[in-house]
Amino acid sequence: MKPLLLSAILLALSAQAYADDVTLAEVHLKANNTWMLVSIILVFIMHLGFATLESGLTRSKNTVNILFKNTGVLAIGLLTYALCGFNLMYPGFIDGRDATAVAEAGTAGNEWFGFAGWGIEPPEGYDPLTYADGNYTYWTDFLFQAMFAATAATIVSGAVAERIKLSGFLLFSVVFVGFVYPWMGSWKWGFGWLHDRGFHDFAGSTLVHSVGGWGALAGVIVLGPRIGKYIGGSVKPIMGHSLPLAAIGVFLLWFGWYGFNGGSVLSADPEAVSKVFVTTTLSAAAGVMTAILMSWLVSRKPDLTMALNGALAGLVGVTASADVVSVSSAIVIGMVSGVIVIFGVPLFDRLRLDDPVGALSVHLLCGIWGTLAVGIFAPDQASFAIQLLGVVAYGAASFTCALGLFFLLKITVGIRVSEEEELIGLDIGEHGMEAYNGFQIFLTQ
Amino acid sequence: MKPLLLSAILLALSAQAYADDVTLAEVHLKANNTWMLVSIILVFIMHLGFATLESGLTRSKNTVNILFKNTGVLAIGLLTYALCGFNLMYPGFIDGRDATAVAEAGTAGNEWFGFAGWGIEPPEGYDPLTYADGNYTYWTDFLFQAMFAATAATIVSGAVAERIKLSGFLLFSVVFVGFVYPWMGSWKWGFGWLHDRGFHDFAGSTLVHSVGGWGALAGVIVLGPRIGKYIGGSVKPIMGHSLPLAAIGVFLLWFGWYGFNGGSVLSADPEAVSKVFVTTTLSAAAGVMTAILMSWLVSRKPDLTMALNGALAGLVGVTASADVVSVSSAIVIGMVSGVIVIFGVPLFDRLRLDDPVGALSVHLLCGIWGTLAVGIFAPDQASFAIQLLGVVAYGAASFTCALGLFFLLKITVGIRVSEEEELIGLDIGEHGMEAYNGFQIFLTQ
Amino acid sequence: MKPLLLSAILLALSAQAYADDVTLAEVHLKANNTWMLVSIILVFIMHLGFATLESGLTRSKNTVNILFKNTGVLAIGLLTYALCGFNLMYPGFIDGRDATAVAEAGTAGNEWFGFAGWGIEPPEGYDPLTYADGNYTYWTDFLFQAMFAATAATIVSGAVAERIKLSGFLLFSVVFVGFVYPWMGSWKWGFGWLHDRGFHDFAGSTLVHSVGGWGALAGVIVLGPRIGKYIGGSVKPIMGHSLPLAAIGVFLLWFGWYGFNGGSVLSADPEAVSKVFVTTTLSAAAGVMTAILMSWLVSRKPDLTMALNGALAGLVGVTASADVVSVSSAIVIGMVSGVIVIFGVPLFDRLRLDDPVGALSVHLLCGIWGTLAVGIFAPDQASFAIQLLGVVAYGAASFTCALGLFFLLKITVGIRVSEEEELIGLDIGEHGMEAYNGFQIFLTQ
Amino acid sequence: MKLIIAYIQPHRLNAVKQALFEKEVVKMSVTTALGCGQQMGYHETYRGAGIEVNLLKKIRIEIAVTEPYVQTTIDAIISGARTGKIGDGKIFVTELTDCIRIRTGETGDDAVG
Amino acid sequence: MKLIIAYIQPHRLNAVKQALFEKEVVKMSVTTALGCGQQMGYHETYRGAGIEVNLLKKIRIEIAVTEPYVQTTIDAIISGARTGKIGDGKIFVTELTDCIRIRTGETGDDAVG
Amino acid sequence: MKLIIAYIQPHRLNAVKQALFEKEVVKMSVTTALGCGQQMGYHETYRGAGIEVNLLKKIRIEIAVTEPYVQTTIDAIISGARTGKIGDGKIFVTELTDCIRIRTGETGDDAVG
Ligand SMILES: Nc1ncnc2c1ncn2[C@@H]1O[C@H](COP(=O)(O)OP(=O)(O)O)[C@@H](O)[C@H]1O
Ligand SMILES: Nc1ncnc2c1ncn2[C@@H]1O[C@H](COP(=O)(O)OP(=O)(O)O)[C@@H](O)[C@H]1O
Ligand SMILES: Nc1ncnc2c1ncn2[C@@H]1O[C@H](COP(=O)(O)OP(=O)(O)O)[C@@H](O)[C@H]1O
Repeated sequence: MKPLLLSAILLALSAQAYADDVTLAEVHLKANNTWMLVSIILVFIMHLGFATLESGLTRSKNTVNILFKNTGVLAIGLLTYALCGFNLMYPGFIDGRDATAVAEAGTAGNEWFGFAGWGIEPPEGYDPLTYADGNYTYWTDFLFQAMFAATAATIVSGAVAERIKLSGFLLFSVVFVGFVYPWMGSWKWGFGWLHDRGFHDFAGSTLVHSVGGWGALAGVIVLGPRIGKYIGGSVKPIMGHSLPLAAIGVFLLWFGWYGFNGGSVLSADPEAVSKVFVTTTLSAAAGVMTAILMSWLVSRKPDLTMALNGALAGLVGVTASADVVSVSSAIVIGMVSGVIVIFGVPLFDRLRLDDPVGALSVHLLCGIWGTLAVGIFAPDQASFAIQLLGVVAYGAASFTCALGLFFLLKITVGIRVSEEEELIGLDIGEHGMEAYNGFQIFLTQ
Repeated sequence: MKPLLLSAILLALSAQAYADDVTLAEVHLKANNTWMLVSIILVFIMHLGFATLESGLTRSKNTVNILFKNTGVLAIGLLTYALCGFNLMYPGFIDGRDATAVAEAGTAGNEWFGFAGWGIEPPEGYDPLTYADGNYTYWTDFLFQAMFAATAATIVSGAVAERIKLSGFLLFSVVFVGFVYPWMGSWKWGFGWLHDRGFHDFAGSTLVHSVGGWGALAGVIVLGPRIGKYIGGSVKPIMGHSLPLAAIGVFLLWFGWYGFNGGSVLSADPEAVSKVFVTTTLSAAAGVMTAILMSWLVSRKPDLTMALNGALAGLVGVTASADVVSVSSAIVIGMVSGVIVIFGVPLFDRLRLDDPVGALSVHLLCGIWGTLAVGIFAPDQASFAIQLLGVVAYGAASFTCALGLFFLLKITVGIRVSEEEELIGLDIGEHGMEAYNGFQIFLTQ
Repeated sequence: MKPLLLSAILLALSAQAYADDVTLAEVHLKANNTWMLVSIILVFIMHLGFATLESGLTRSKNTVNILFKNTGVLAIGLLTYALCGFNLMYPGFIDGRDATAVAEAGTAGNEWFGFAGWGIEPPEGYDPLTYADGNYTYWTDFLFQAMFAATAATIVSGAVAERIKLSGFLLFSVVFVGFVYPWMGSWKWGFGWLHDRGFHDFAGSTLVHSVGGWGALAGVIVLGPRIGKYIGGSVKPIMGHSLPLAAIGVFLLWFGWYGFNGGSVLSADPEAVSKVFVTTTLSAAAGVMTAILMSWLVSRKPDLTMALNGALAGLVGVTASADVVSVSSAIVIGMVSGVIVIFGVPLFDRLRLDDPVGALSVHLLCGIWGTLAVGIFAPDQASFAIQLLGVVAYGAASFTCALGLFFLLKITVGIRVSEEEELIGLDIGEHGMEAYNGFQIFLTQ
Repeated sequence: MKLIIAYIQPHRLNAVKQALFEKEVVKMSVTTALGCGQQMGYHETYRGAGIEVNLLKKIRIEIAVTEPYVQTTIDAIISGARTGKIGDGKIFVTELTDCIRIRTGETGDDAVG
Repeated sequence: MKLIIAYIQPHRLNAVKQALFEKEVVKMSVTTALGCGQQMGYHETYRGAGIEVNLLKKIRIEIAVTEPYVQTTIDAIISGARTGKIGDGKIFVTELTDCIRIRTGETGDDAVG
Repeated sequence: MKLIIAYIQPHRLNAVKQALFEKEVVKMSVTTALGCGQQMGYHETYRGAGIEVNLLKKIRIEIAVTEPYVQTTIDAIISGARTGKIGDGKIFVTELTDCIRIRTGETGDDAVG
């Protein structure tokens, strides 16, 4: 045993050389946290993706307004989340599914609401190394979640575009992002009652996308369609003013989604994150393919905006299950999502629900589909029943809150611009500014 | 020796605290894999770079078509690579240059073709920690290579733009990305015969860029020039419709190239990756400078599109050697690349080879130059002769396959749109959609 | 104690399994260096941000010129920094604040100027593991700093846009980025005299942004305003031609800022970097909010360009202190920055200083504010007095150098284009090329 | 023959086209224009500085018609464009000496339709 | 003097310019226009909904000429623009009462050229 | 009534508007145009190939005026547009048979103003 002992000692010596300046645990935290930081940046740029996609799919006379809304919502989302959102979403519920924890807490854990106080501040005796088992720091934790928060309101922004009053929308966003989204988020990600019941939503098909989608639906209903969209029995397409902008938006969203889904692993676990990358990517690709093929069949000519929406559909669809489904399941989920978006858009039009960017089909419908898909393709993770419960619960809550909010705003500050303003465009109406100065543009729509 | 023993024990104790939850090997894999994941994301966004560059350098009446092609090709590339590409490119050839491996295999290793089966699935007894000596997981491996695959077809897309039939191009892409590219890739990166002979192509000056460039050349020859490009003896420039889009494209490509080259180190090796960053960056910068100076001299006024192409030229040029050349060599390689692109573009025009975006000069010529440059600036790595062999082999194979494919498509589905459609634009012709609704645009070209 | 000893040995064994292929120190370097590489990429893309922001806020007839300048400056900056900049900025001054070092050097360390030689090459006996205490490699070090360098000149580019001669500007950039910026940088980051005196500028509110801002001021003064900007007593706004481009620019800049500030931690230290992320983000958000509210109050309609500038203002403002201030202080810094930009823009107009993109308000004013803010919100880090000294020193030096340079160029190559060229636009004048071919655009301004 | 030039509010174009089609006036040419008239402009602010914009976006329609169609055409345009609000626009009628159809070389009234 | 207005297919502009130059008609003004005529439009689909587009992209040329040049100009335009396909366009001829060259103040025929 | 059509250099538009307003001519319609005339074009190069551009950016102003205003309007345009350099542009005067204000249906001189 001498050699062994010796080697042990030699190793000890060599290791010691670094033992004093860095430990394995520290390096581990660094490796994990760096990935989470990258994820934060990726989710951030999704907001540019939304801004460009939404402005690209709407008319040039409303572009300034859309860019403004997206910039404002981002700022509002980040600040309100720091003020109260984070502590509403993570009020410190006990993980009700952790037997021992429950035992200690002496509760079955069915939390519905909680608030850990205003502002952000690391917990008592905060140690980065242990805060999240060495996966990320408190600050990373906050910021990653904060970047998510603004997304929900941005989804609404696209659907209500080209007719909503700026002030009304911004007030809506404050409440929706500052309170509604985090409160409902706590049910699952905050270890609330849906978490206890085993509801599975990996990165937010429901918690983020459907919630935003329901809000969008409420807005669309309260606002009514844009002037000239539905004339008599027929649907008059109102074309987006810049498909390059729209394409930039979708690619940036896809780009950011690697942080949205990849970061939701909440560590740099190589196998887990890379697997999520593959399922996410192939689902998006499958969404594109079916959207292309369907639109080719349905309208004889392949529609770029549908191909782009197909990518988003696939991404939203796989978001709930990216961590638990097989590659082939991910592809199927994406294919179905692509089909949903192709039929969803005209469906909403038939219902006279005017959604300029297709947010309802992409975020609401595919968000629901993706959540249920967990119950179908990974029943061991969560039953279809519980997934359905989650969908319904979030739908009811989000839709009701948003509807109430929009009505309240309607009878107070007002939420729709005047007909005259809508015709001349919100850019001049709300901002006294044009997006493309000097360009000669037909404003006949 | 007591103190030593003691320290050994103390260290053991402290280390043990983490020994149970994470090992050095795991952290090592995390650190490596995280970088590879970032590289995947960076290569992904290059597809947006191609989409914007190509649409910016072409006319507004074909913008929807180009964006559509780039979206479609990406989806096709990813799915076909999952279906068969990956296993065609990495069929499990034995590393013929590894003496022992060869001995065991009892073969000199001169593999030409292999296929490891349909679909993707980790190998038997797969362990992420050992799959690639703790550098990346199976999923990371697949996805990084998959992102590369689509690139080859995208290079073609730019050169054949504004006149190729959508259906024909998409069919071409399926075969080119799904079979041709991975099959030829196996010769080198799959440990095939060119690898055995010591051919050096770090990140794909030849395997990706020249291969794509040869495909583009074949397409350009079969299609013929755009209407109005060559009238009588003279060249009529057909101007791109949006140089901001083109600039966005080039910057995004440069941005993504850090993943393209940096990721090709296939680990986060600090010294290797950072050195690759420096050679890549300075070669690109040098390409810009010479392109600027040359175009200033040649046409009295500095040409933005040439400056932008110069950056790409430098990037393509250094891609084969970024890991083995010195900083100064990298700068020289970039400078030469910049000159090549300046003279390449008019050269192809003189040959009546109509390439709207300059893909032939950037990807084909600079790809060849970059590959040969290895033999010049790093002869210890690979002889000029073997590099030349590689260039010729890939050129012959890629050009022949592409030419055959295009001819086949020409006599079947057809590959060129009607003159009428070309005049009104492929956006309306192929997609019944315009890229810039409402904008008043001269379509005199 | 036997079990302990045993465990020590067992651990030794297990650890040894990896001891031969990777050490903790190596993994540590990887984790750190990977983050620094990501930061490099992020700072790189800021140059696209500048390019799009500047072209978006100016007229379409000068777009090609602006994109060209930004591309050229980047290439020039990178190459000159490799040639001499890096060794001018880090001439190897002794850390005068490190007692022992001073003792050894026997100097109080008040270095003003130094040069470590031409070109880049790792130091004698270079070992990546020890080069920067295992935080990054020599190559990472160089490239991260090189990406910063070009920024300073790019800031100037925006302020002098739409009237400066291309040749004159490029020559200015060579000197400013190649010598002025790195020389002044050495005072602080190169361990020069300001470092010795305890001046604090985390990521360059002063070293990068103010320095660029002062250069811009000098340029604006020497050039004079654009034709038609100031007529009689009144200010005639000259509107930007594409606010979507401008928005893309600001979001990309914000995106890149995570590398600009996050990377300035010079390691992947989880707590430090994530804290910097939070302060940076919330300051930007606060800047947006105050800019929105102020412009709403001041001009009755909320101004998108101001909201966007507000984000940049907040980012510049917090750059000097992101590592040392509390979350609430960061928010306050951002709010003040937002107000500064709102009043700064019209202020400079009243002074007849024509700055098309607002670089003076954003980079100069907020850069100064941010530097002083360190003395206010983190007096323990640096006294207000020393911060003021830094601001004054850099202001005096940068402004004088830039002013001298511009005058020299004015009397030699000339720096302003002819009135005729300014009217028809620099795109045709300097480049014989248009940015938006075919688009019908009013050139009445 | 007359050449009728009408300036209308952009968003009335569809209504005007509709009205014209009903009267079997199916040929016309349309361009964008900036118009300055009784209709007051609006106030724009850009980066702190304000500016009065009095050139408003309008649509210019040009229609060549044979004498019998002149009044019908004018009435159709009015019925489609009138909102009663300032800014509705104007119709200008000028003499058309001749009209040639490029494809066939036909001239005069035959070429108009 | 006459003011000749021609609507042609966008891609014929260069040919028309060529033809005019050969006849020494070197002065003209060009704008884009949307035209509705015999030429049928095309069908666009956007996000599932279809729409008939009957306003097609055209080029509008305006040329002021002195009497002796009228026919030459018309012929030149026709020779450059005719493809024989529907959509070739129209030429409208109107009286030009006067013409002034801003730079010199010249009027009438002298100003036209 | 006359319909006055003027082609001017883009950057002179504000000056021309100013001059017209002073003469109480406050109604006009403006479009962009490409003009080919005595003014030589410029040389563009794109990716190594050169091209002569002889269609220059111009502004087209259309003003309907009553007889008494014709000369005033022409003078105002000239005073605002003249720089003495080639390319200043042209003014074309054509007969205006009738003018109708869509909003009120007024016709003739009353409708012009
Ligand atoms: N005398 C004119 N000459 C040229 N265009 C005119 C003239 N008068 C009116 N217009 C055009 O008609 C548009 C509407 O005219 P305006 O006076 O604003 O409306 P209304 O005639 O209903 O009061 C103007 O914007 C302008 O484009
Ligand atoms: N009566 C008209 N008034 C105004 N523009 C017309 C008229 N007739 C034709 N045009 C213009 O000429 C273009 C070509 O006319 P069209 O009837 O389509 O071709 P063709 O005359 O060869 O059948 C139309 O798109 C329109 O712009
Ligand atoms: N005969 C014409 N027909 C139509 N437009 C004309 C004619 N002559 C001049 N123009 C317009 O006037 C503009 C200025 O004319 P040009 O000859 O260049 O200037 P100048 O008359 O001062 O020499 C031209 O660009 C063109 O748009």
